[in-house]
Amino acid sequence: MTVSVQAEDFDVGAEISALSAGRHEVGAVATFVGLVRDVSGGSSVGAMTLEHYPGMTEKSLEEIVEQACARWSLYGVRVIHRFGRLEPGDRIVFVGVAGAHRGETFAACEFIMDYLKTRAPFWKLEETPAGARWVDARDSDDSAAARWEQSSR
Amino acid sequence: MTVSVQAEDFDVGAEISALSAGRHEVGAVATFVGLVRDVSGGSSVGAMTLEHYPGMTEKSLEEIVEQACARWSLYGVRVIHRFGRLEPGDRIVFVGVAGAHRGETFAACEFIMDYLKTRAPFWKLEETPAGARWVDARDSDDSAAARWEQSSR
Amino acid sequence: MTVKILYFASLKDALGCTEESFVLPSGVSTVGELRSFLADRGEKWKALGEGRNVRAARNQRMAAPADPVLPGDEIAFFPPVTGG
Amino acid sequence: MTVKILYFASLKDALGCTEESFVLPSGVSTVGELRSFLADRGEKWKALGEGRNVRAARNQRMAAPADPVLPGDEIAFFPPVTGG
Repeated sequence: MTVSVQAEDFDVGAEISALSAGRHEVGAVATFVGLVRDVSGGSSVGAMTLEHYPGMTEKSLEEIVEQACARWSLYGVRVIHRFGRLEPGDRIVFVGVAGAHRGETFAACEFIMDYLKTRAPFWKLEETPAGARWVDARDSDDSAAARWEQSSR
Repeated sequence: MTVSVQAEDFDVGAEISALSAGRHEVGAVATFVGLVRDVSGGSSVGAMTLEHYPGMTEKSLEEIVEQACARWSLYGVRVIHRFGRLEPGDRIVFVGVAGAHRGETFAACEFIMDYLKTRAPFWKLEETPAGARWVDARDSDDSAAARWEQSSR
Repeated sequence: MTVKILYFASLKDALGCTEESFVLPSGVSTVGELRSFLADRGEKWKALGEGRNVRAARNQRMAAPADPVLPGDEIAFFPPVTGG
Repeated sequence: MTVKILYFASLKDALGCTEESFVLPSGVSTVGELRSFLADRGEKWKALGEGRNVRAARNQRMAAPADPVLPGDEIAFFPPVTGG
Protein backbone atom coordinates (compact mmCIF):
# COMPACT_ATOMS: atom_id res chain seq x y z
CA MET A 1 0.00 0.00 0.00
CA THR A 2 1.76 3.11 -1.22
CA VAL A 3 -0.95 5.78 -1.20
CA SER A 4 -3.68 6.45 1.36
CA VAL A 5 -6.32 9.18 1.34
CA GLN A 6 -8.09 9.17 4.68
CA ALA A 7 -9.80 11.23 7.36
CA GLU A 8 -7.86 9.57 10.18
CA ASP A 9 -4.51 10.66 11.56
CA PHE A 10 -1.46 8.48 11.00
CA ASP A 11 1.51 7.22 13.01
CA VAL A 12 4.62 8.87 11.59
CA GLY A 13 7.07 6.70 13.50
CA ALA A 14 5.38 3.48 12.41
CA GLU A 15 5.24 4.64 8.78
CA ILE A 16 8.95 5.50 8.75
CA SER A 17 9.89 2.20 10.38
CA ALA A 18 7.79 0.29 7.85
CA LEU A 19 9.75 1.86 4.97
CA SER A 20 12.93 0.07 6.01
CA ALA A 21 11.60 -2.89 8.01
CA GLY A 22 13.34 -6.10 6.94
CA ARG A 23 15.06 -4.29 4.07
CA HIS A 24 18.71 -3.95 4.95
CA GLU A 25 19.58 -2.42 1.61
CA VAL A 26 17.85 0.77 2.79
CA GLY A 27 20.40 3.31 4.00
CA ALA A 28 18.31 6.48 3.81
CA VAL A 29 14.74 7.50 4.60
CA ALA A 30 13.69 11.07 3.85
CA THR A 31 10.29 12.15 5.06
CA PHE A 32 8.03 15.16 5.16
CA VAL A 33 5.08 15.98 7.39
CA GLY A 34 2.78 18.90 6.60
CA LEU A 35 0.71 20.39 9.43
CA VAL A 36 -2.14 22.88 9.81
CA ARG A 37 -0.74 26.30 10.77
CA ASP A 38 -2.67 28.74 12.96
CA VAL A 39 -1.84 31.60 10.61
CA SER A 40 -2.34 31.88 6.86
CA GLY A 41 -2.08 34.93 4.65
CA GLY A 42 -1.93 37.18 7.73
CA SER A 43 -5.16 35.86 9.31
CA SER A 44 -5.47 33.55 12.24
CA VAL A 45 -6.93 30.18 11.32
CA GLY A 46 -9.14 28.32 13.77
CA ALA A 47 -9.53 25.23 11.63
CA MET A 48 -9.71 24.12 8.04
CA THR A 49 -11.63 21.63 5.97
CA LEU A 50 -9.87 19.72 3.22
CA GLU A 51 -12.13 18.87 0.31
CA HIS A 52 -10.92 16.36 -2.25
CA TYR A 53 -12.02 14.54 -5.40
CA PRO A 54 -12.44 10.91 -4.36
CA GLY A 55 -11.02 8.54 -6.93
CA MET A 56 -8.96 11.13 -8.72
CA THR A 57 -7.05 11.93 -5.53
CA GLU A 58 -5.70 8.41 -5.19
CA LYS A 59 -5.00 8.14 -8.93
CA SER A 60 -3.07 11.41 -9.00
CA LEU A 61 -0.97 10.51 -5.98
CA GLU A 62 -0.19 7.07 -7.41
CA GLU A 63 0.86 8.68 -10.66
CA ILE A 64 3.18 11.10 -8.84
CA VAL A 65 4.77 8.20 -6.97
CA GLU A 66 5.23 6.29 -10.23
CA GLN A 67 7.01 9.28 -11.73
CA ALA A 68 9.33 9.49 -8.72
CA CYS A 69 10.09 5.76 -8.96
CA ALA A 70 10.87 6.12 -12.67
CA ARG A 71 13.20 9.03 -11.95
CA TRP A 72 15.17 7.72 -8.98
CA SER A 73 16.15 4.30 -7.75
CA LEU A 74 13.95 3.92 -4.66
CA TYR A 75 13.17 1.00 -2.35
CA GLY A 76 9.91 2.29 -0.93
CA VAL A 77 7.51 5.22 -1.02
CA ARG A 78 4.57 6.05 1.23
CA VAL A 79 2.11 8.93 0.80
CA ILE A 80 -0.76 9.67 3.18
CA HIS A 81 -3.05 12.67 2.74
CA ARG A 82 -5.94 13.47 5.04
CA PHE A 83 -9.25 15.14 4.21
CA GLY A 84 -12.05 16.59 6.33
CA ARG A 85 -11.88 19.07 9.19
CA LEU A 86 -8.46 19.66 10.76
CA GLU A 87 -7.23 22.01 13.46
CA PRO A 88 -3.93 23.85 13.90
CA GLY A 89 -1.17 21.38 14.76
CA ASP A 90 -2.97 18.50 13.05
CA ARG A 91 -1.02 16.51 10.48
CA ILE A 92 -2.22 16.90 6.87
CA VAL A 93 0.21 14.94 4.74
CA PHE A 94 3.05 12.45 5.06
CA VAL A 95 5.57 11.58 2.38
CA GLY A 96 8.29 9.02 3.10
CA VAL A 97 10.92 7.77 0.67
CA ALA A 98 13.43 4.96 1.27
CA GLY A 99 16.54 4.38 -0.82
CA ALA A 100 20.18 3.40 -0.69
CA HIS A 101 21.62 6.91 -0.36
CA ARG A 102 20.40 10.23 0.94
CA GLY A 103 20.59 12.37 -2.21
CA GLU A 104 17.97 10.47 -4.15
CA THR A 105 15.61 10.14 -1.19
CA PHE A 106 15.72 13.88 -0.45
CA ALA A 107 15.13 14.69 -4.11
CA ALA A 108 12.28 12.21 -4.52
CA CYS A 109 10.57 13.33 -1.31
CA GLU A 110 10.64 16.99 -2.33
CA PHE A 111 9.59 16.11 -5.88
CA ILE A 112 6.54 14.23 -4.61
CA MET A 113 5.54 17.13 -2.33
CA ASP A 114 5.99 19.69 -5.11
CA TYR A 115 3.91 17.68 -7.55
CA LEU A 116 1.30 16.85 -4.93
CA LYS A 117 0.93 20.59 -4.22
CA THR A 118 0.05 21.34 -7.84
CA ARG A 119 -1.56 18.14 -9.12
CA ALA A 120 -3.43 16.31 -6.38
CA PRO A 121 -7.06 17.48 -6.19
CA PHE A 122 -7.31 18.82 -2.64
CA TRP A 123 -8.68 22.21 -1.64
CA LYS A 124 -8.44 23.97 1.71
CA LEU A 125 -11.33 25.92 3.21
CA GLU A 126 -10.02 27.96 6.14
CA GLU A 127 -12.06 29.23 9.08
CA THR A 128 -10.85 32.74 9.93
CA PRO A 129 -12.30 35.52 12.14
CA ALA A 130 -13.65 37.08 8.91
CA GLY A 131 -15.43 33.86 7.95
CA ALA A 132 -14.62 30.81 5.84
CA ARG A 133 -12.45 31.30 2.79
CA TRP A 134 -10.96 29.04 0.15
CA VAL A 135 -7.19 29.15 0.10
CA ASP A 136 -5.72 30.54 -3.10
CA ALA A 137 -3.10 28.51 -4.91
CA ARG A 138 0.39 29.98 -4.57
CA ASP A 139 2.51 30.83 -7.60
CA SER A 140 5.52 29.61 -5.63
CA ASP A 141 4.04 26.10 -5.72
CA ASP A 142 3.84 26.22 -9.50
CA SER A 143 7.45 27.32 -9.77
CA ALA A 144 8.54 24.68 -7.25
CA ALA A 145 6.95 21.99 -9.44
CA ALA A 146 8.23 23.54 -12.66
CA ARG A 147 11.89 23.28 -11.65
CA TRP A 148 11.66 19.47 -11.86
CA GLU A 149 10.71 19.80 -15.54
CA GLN A 150 13.91 21.67 -16.33
CA SER A 151 16.16 19.60 -14.12
CA SER A 152 18.19 16.92 -15.83
CA ARG A 153 18.27 14.76 -12.71
CA MET B 1 18.17 20.01 23.50
CA THR B 2 19.08 20.22 19.84
CA VAL B 3 21.99 17.81 19.44
CA SER B 4 22.51 14.35 20.97
CA VAL B 5 25.43 11.96 20.47
CA GLN B 6 24.54 8.65 22.04
CA ALA B 7 24.90 4.89 21.88
CA GLU B 8 21.16 4.30 22.36
CA ASP B 9 18.55 4.10 19.63
CA PHE B 10 15.94 6.87 19.36
CA ASP B 11 12.19 7.15 18.78
CA VAL B 12 11.71 8.78 15.38
CA GLY B 13 7.96 9.36 15.82
CA ALA B 14 8.43 11.03 19.19
CA GLU B 15 11.24 13.23 17.89
CA ILE B 16 9.17 14.38 14.93
CA SER B 17 6.13 15.10 17.11
CA ALA B 18 8.30 17.08 19.53
CA LEU B 19 9.43 19.37 16.72
CA SER B 20 5.92 20.76 16.27
CA ALA B 21 4.33 20.05 19.67
CA GLY B 22 2.48 23.13 20.92
CA ARG B 23 3.90 25.23 18.07
CA HIS B 24 1.06 25.91 15.68
CA GLU B 25 3.20 28.14 13.50
CA VAL B 26 4.93 24.99 12.25
CA GLY B 27 3.58 23.92 8.88
CA ALA B 28 6.40 21.69 7.69
CA VAL B 29 8.70 19.10 9.22
CA ALA B 30 11.37 17.54 7.00
CA THR B 31 13.33 14.65 8.42
CA PHE B 32 16.05 12.21 7.51
CA VAL B 33 16.97 8.86 9.00
CA GLY B 34 20.21 7.12 8.05
CA LEU B 35 20.47 3.36 8.58
CA VAL B 36 23.17 0.70 8.46
CA ARG B 37 23.11 -1.09 5.10
CA ASP B 38 24.06 -4.74 4.70
CA VAL B 39 26.17 -3.94 1.65
CA SER B 40 28.91 -1.37 1.20
CA GLY B 41 31.40 -1.00 -1.62
CA GLY B 42 30.35 -4.36 -3.03
CA SER B 43 30.96 -6.31 0.20
CA SER B 44 28.40 -7.64 2.61
CA VAL B 45 28.51 -5.94 5.98
CA GLY B 46 27.66 -7.87 9.12
CA ALA B 47 27.96 -4.92 11.48
CA MET B 48 29.83 -1.70 11.95
CA THR B 49 31.34 0.27 14.78
CA LEU B 50 31.07 4.05 14.79
CA GLU B 51 34.00 5.76 16.43
CA HIS B 52 33.73 9.44 17.29
CA TYR B 53 35.64 12.27 18.93
CA PRO B 54 33.74 13.01 22.16
CA GLY B 55 33.39 16.70 22.76
CA MET B 56 34.20 17.75 19.22
CA THR B 57 31.31 15.68 17.89
CA GLU B 58 28.73 17.66 19.84
CA LYS B 59 30.43 20.99 19.06
CA SER B 60 30.58 20.31 15.34
CA LEU B 61 26.94 19.26 15.16
CA GLU B 62 25.86 22.33 17.12
CA GLU B 63 27.84 24.54 14.78
CA ILE B 64 26.21 22.95 11.74
CA VAL B 65 22.77 23.54 13.26
CA GLU B 66 23.68 27.17 13.99
CA GLN B 67 24.68 27.66 10.39
CA ALA B 68 21.39 26.18 9.19
CA CYS B 69 19.44 28.46 11.56
CA ALA B 70 21.37 31.50 10.30
CA ARG B 71 20.62 30.55 6.73
CA TRP B 72 16.93 29.69 6.92
CA SER B 73 14.05 30.75 9.12
CA LEU B 74 13.47 27.63 11.20
CA TYR B 75 11.33 26.89 14.25
CA GLY B 76 13.15 23.82 15.47
CA VAL B 77 16.02 21.49 14.67
CA ARG B 78 16.95 18.11 16.13
CA VAL B 79 20.05 16.06 15.39
CA ILE B 80 20.81 12.65 16.92
CA HIS B 81 23.86 10.61 15.97
CA ARG B 82 24.68 7.24 17.45
CA PHE B 83 28.10 5.70 18.08
CA GLY B 84 29.29 2.19 18.99
CA ARG B 85 28.42 -1.12 17.36
CA LEU B 86 25.44 -1.18 15.00
CA GLU B 87 23.94 -3.87 12.80
CA PRO B 88 22.26 -3.69 9.39
CA GLY B 89 18.86 -2.03 9.71
CA ASP B 90 19.90 -0.10 12.82
CA ARG B 91 19.34 3.67 12.81
CA ILE B 92 22.54 5.74 12.75
CA VAL B 93 21.40 9.34 12.47
CA PHE B 94 18.27 11.47 12.68
CA VAL B 95 17.89 15.03 11.44
CA GLY B 96 14.57 16.83 11.83
CA VAL B 97 13.78 20.41 10.83
CA ALA B 98 10.57 22.32 11.54
CA GLY B 99 9.57 25.53 9.79
CA ALA B 100 6.66 27.41 8.30
CA HIS B 101 6.97 26.12 4.75
CA ARG B 102 8.39 23.03 3.11
CA GLY B 103 11.10 24.54 0.91
CA GLU B 104 13.25 25.83 3.74
CA THR B 105 12.83 22.69 5.84
CA PHE B 106 13.87 20.40 2.98
CA ALA B 107 16.89 22.60 2.22
CA ALA B 108 17.98 22.90 5.85
CA CYS B 109 17.59 19.16 6.48
CA GLU B 110 19.70 18.25 3.46
CA PHE B 111 22.27 20.98 4.31
CA ILE B 112 22.69 19.59 7.82
CA MET B 113 23.16 16.04 6.50
CA ASP B 114 25.66 17.16 3.85
CA TYR B 115 27.71 19.14 6.37
CA LEU B 116 27.47 16.40 8.98
CA LYS B 117 28.85 13.92 6.42
CA THR B 118 31.98 16.01 5.87
CA ARG B 119 32.50 17.85 9.19
CA ALA B 120 31.26 15.80 12.12
CA PRO B 121 34.06 13.57 13.48
CA PHE B 122 32.59 10.08 13.10
CA TRP B 123 34.32 7.15 11.44
CA LYS B 124 32.82 3.81 10.39
CA LEU B 125 34.64 0.52 10.88
CA GLU B 126 32.82 -2.18 8.91
CA GLU B 127 32.91 -5.91 9.59
CA THR B 128 33.05 -7.73 6.25
CA PRO B 129 33.81 -11.34 5.30
CA ALA B 130 37.38 -10.16 4.47
CA GLY B 131 37.79 -8.61 7.95
CA ALA B 132 37.27 -5.21 9.50
CA ARG B 133 37.91 -2.15 7.35
CA TRP B 134 37.61 1.58 7.83
CA VAL B 135 35.17 3.14 5.40
CA ASP B 136 36.75 5.59 2.97
CA ALA B 137 35.26 9.05 2.68
CA ARG B 138 33.37 9.55 -0.55
CA ASP B 139 34.18 12.38 -2.95
CA SER B 140 30.45 12.69 -3.59
CA ASP B 141 30.02 13.79 0.02
CA ASP B 142 32.54 16.59 -0.46
CA SER B 143 30.78 17.78 -3.57
CA ALA B 144 27.38 17.54 -1.86
CA ALA B 145 28.65 19.83 0.90
CA ALA B 146 30.44 22.14 -1.53
CA ARG B 147 27.28 23.02 -3.45
CA TRP B 148 25.98 24.88 -0.40
CA GLU B 149 29.01 27.19 -0.56
CA GLN B 150 28.14 28.24 -4.08
CA SER B 151 24.42 28.45 -3.57
CA SER B 152 22.97 31.90 -3.02
CA ARG B 153 20.08 30.50 -0.97
CA MET C 1 -24.78 11.18 -25.22
CA THR C 2 -24.52 12.39 -21.64
CA VAL C 3 -21.53 13.18 -19.47
CA LYS C 4 -21.25 13.55 -15.72
CA ILE C 5 -19.89 16.92 -14.63
CA LEU C 6 -18.45 17.60 -11.17
CA TYR C 7 -17.53 20.92 -9.55
CA PHE C 8 -15.27 21.40 -6.55
CA ALA C 9 -14.25 23.92 -3.90
CA SER C 10 -14.78 27.64 -4.62
CA LEU C 11 -16.13 26.84 -8.07
CA LYS C 12 -18.76 24.55 -6.58
CA ASP C 13 -19.77 27.35 -4.18
CA ALA C 14 -19.93 29.96 -6.96
CA LEU C 15 -22.10 27.72 -9.15
CA GLY C 16 -24.21 26.31 -6.34
CA CYS C 17 -23.75 22.90 -7.96
CA THR C 18 -21.70 19.84 -7.12
CA GLU C 19 -22.68 17.50 -9.92
CA GLU C 20 -24.86 17.35 -12.98
CA SER C 21 -25.72 14.97 -15.77
CA PHE C 22 -25.30 16.85 -19.01
CA VAL C 23 -26.43 16.03 -22.54
CA LEU C 24 -23.63 16.96 -24.91
CA PRO C 25 -24.91 19.46 -27.51
CA SER C 26 -23.64 19.18 -31.06
CA GLY C 27 -20.44 21.15 -31.50
CA VAL C 28 -19.17 20.30 -28.05
CA SER C 29 -16.42 17.71 -28.44
CA THR C 30 -13.55 18.95 -26.28
CA VAL C 31 -13.05 19.88 -22.64
CA GLY C 32 -12.48 23.51 -23.66
CA GLU C 33 -15.66 23.63 -25.74
CA LEU C 34 -17.64 22.13 -22.88
CA ARG C 35 -16.28 24.72 -20.47
CA SER C 36 -17.20 27.57 -22.85
CA PHE C 37 -20.69 26.20 -23.38
CA LEU C 38 -21.29 25.92 -19.62
CA ALA C 39 -19.90 29.42 -19.01
CA ASP C 40 -22.53 30.83 -21.39
CA ARG C 41 -25.50 29.33 -19.53
CA GLY C 42 -26.08 32.40 -17.37
CA GLU C 43 -24.75 34.94 -14.88
CA LYS C 44 -23.24 32.69 -12.22
CA TRP C 45 -21.76 30.37 -14.84
CA LYS C 46 -19.32 33.10 -15.80
CA ALA C 47 -17.23 31.62 -12.98
CA LEU C 48 -16.22 29.09 -15.64
CA GLY C 49 -15.45 31.80 -18.20
CA GLU C 50 -12.23 32.68 -19.93
CA GLY C 51 -9.77 34.44 -17.70
CA ARG C 52 -10.95 32.52 -14.64
CA ASN C 53 -8.36 30.21 -13.17
CA VAL C 54 -10.19 26.93 -13.70
CA ARG C 55 -8.63 23.50 -14.12
CA ALA C 56 -10.31 20.47 -15.62
CA ALA C 57 -10.07 16.71 -15.30
CA ARG C 58 -11.40 14.04 -17.64
CA ASN C 59 -12.10 10.65 -16.14
CA GLN C 60 -10.12 11.63 -13.04
CA ARG C 61 -6.97 12.76 -14.82
CA MET C 62 -5.87 16.35 -15.36
CA ALA C 63 -7.11 17.46 -18.80
CA ALA C 64 -6.14 20.13 -21.34
CA PRO C 65 -8.74 22.21 -23.24
CA ALA C 66 -8.07 20.25 -26.44
CA ASP C 67 -8.79 16.87 -24.84
CA PRO C 68 -11.88 15.14 -26.26
CA VAL C 69 -15.15 14.72 -24.38
CA LEU C 70 -16.96 11.48 -25.11
CA PRO C 71 -20.34 10.14 -23.95
CA GLY C 72 -20.03 8.53 -20.53
CA ASP C 73 -17.07 10.64 -19.52
CA GLU C 74 -16.70 12.10 -16.05
CA ILE C 75 -15.56 15.71 -16.43
CA ALA C 76 -14.60 17.85 -13.43
CA PHE C 77 -13.93 21.57 -13.13
CA PHE C 78 -12.15 23.10 -10.14
CA PRO C 79 -9.80 25.88 -9.03
CA PRO C 80 -6.03 25.25 -8.75
CA VAL C 81 -5.40 22.71 -6.03
CA THR C 82 -4.22 23.73 -2.54
CA GLY C 83 -3.58 20.50 -0.65
CA GLY C 84 -0.45 19.29 1.03
CA MET D 1 54.88 23.95 26.67
CA THR D 2 53.03 20.70 26.08
CA VAL D 3 50.01 19.88 23.89
CA LYS D 4 47.69 16.92 23.95
CA ILE D 5 47.53 15.06 20.65
CA LEU D 6 44.75 12.65 19.71
CA TYR D 7 44.54 10.20 16.81
CA PHE D 8 41.38 8.59 15.46
CA ALA D 9 40.13 5.75 13.26
CA SER D 10 42.49 4.33 10.59
CA LEU D 11 45.20 6.82 11.58
CA LYS D 12 45.05 5.65 15.20
CA ASP D 13 45.42 2.04 13.97
CA ALA D 14 48.35 2.90 11.67
CA LEU D 15 50.18 4.76 14.42
CA GLY D 16 49.28 2.37 17.21
CA CYS D 17 48.55 5.42 19.34
CA THR D 18 45.36 7.08 20.55
CA GLU D 19 46.75 9.95 22.58
CA GLU D 20 50.04 11.48 23.63
CA SER D 21 51.31 14.42 25.62
CA PHE D 22 53.81 16.22 23.46
CA VAL D 23 56.39 18.89 24.30
CA LEU D 24 56.37 21.47 21.53
CA PRO D 25 59.88 21.75 20.03
CA SER D 26 61.07 25.18 18.96
CA GLY D 27 60.06 25.95 15.42
CA VAL D 28 56.72 24.18 15.73
CA SER D 29 54.04 26.83 16.02
CA THR D 30 51.31 25.78 13.57
CA VAL D 31 49.14 22.72 13.03
CA GLY D 32 50.92 22.06 9.74
CA GLU D 33 54.37 22.28 11.33
CA LEU D 34 53.29 19.95 14.10
CA ARG D 35 52.02 17.41 11.60
CA SER D 36 55.30 17.55 9.62
CA PHE D 37 57.35 17.15 12.78
CA LEU D 38 55.33 14.12 13.85
CA ALA D 39 55.51 12.55 10.38
CA ASP D 40 59.32 12.64 10.60
CA ARG D 41 59.51 10.66 13.83
CA GLY D 42 59.89 7.28 12.13
CA GLU D 43 58.51 4.74 9.67
CA LYS D 44 54.93 4.31 10.86
CA TRP D 45 54.58 8.07 11.36
CA LYS D 46 54.68 8.56 7.60
CA ALA D 47 50.92 7.95 7.86
CA LEU D 48 50.83 11.63 8.81
CA GLY D 49 53.04 12.68 5.92
CA GLU D 50 52.33 14.94 2.99
CA GLY D 51 50.06 13.37 0.42
CA ARG D 52 48.17 11.41 3.04
CA ASN D 53 44.56 12.45 3.45
CA VAL D 54 44.72 13.65 7.04
CA ARG D 55 42.49 16.24 8.70
CA ALA D 56 43.24 18.14 11.86
CA ALA D 57 41.30 19.76 14.67
CA ARG D 58 42.53 22.29 17.21
CA ASN D 59 40.65 22.43 20.48
CA GLN D 60 37.83 20.39 18.96
CA ARG D 61 37.30 22.55 15.88
CA MET D 62 38.42 21.74 12.35
CA ALA D 63 41.81 23.38 11.77
CA ALA D 64 43.85 24.48 8.76
CA PRO D 65 47.63 23.90 8.50
CA ALA D 66 48.31 27.60 9.18
CA ASP D 67 46.37 27.65 12.45
CA PRO D 68 48.57 28.27 15.50
CA VAL D 69 49.43 25.66 18.10
CA LEU D 70 49.74 27.00 21.64
CA PRO D 71 50.70 25.30 24.90
CA GLY D 72 47.74 23.53 26.44
CA ASP D 73 46.01 22.98 23.09
CA GLU D 74 44.24 19.75 22.21
CA ILE D 75 45.25 18.83 18.68
CA ALA D 76 43.66 15.91 16.84
CA PHE D 77 44.61 14.19 13.58
CA PHE D 78 42.25 11.88 11.73
CA PRO D 79 41.16 10.68 8.29
CA PRO D 80 38.23 12.34 6.48
CA VAL D 81 35.06 11.68 8.43
CA THR D 82 32.55 9.01 7.40
CA GLY D 83 29.59 9.35 9.77
CA GLY D 84 25.93 9.90 8.96
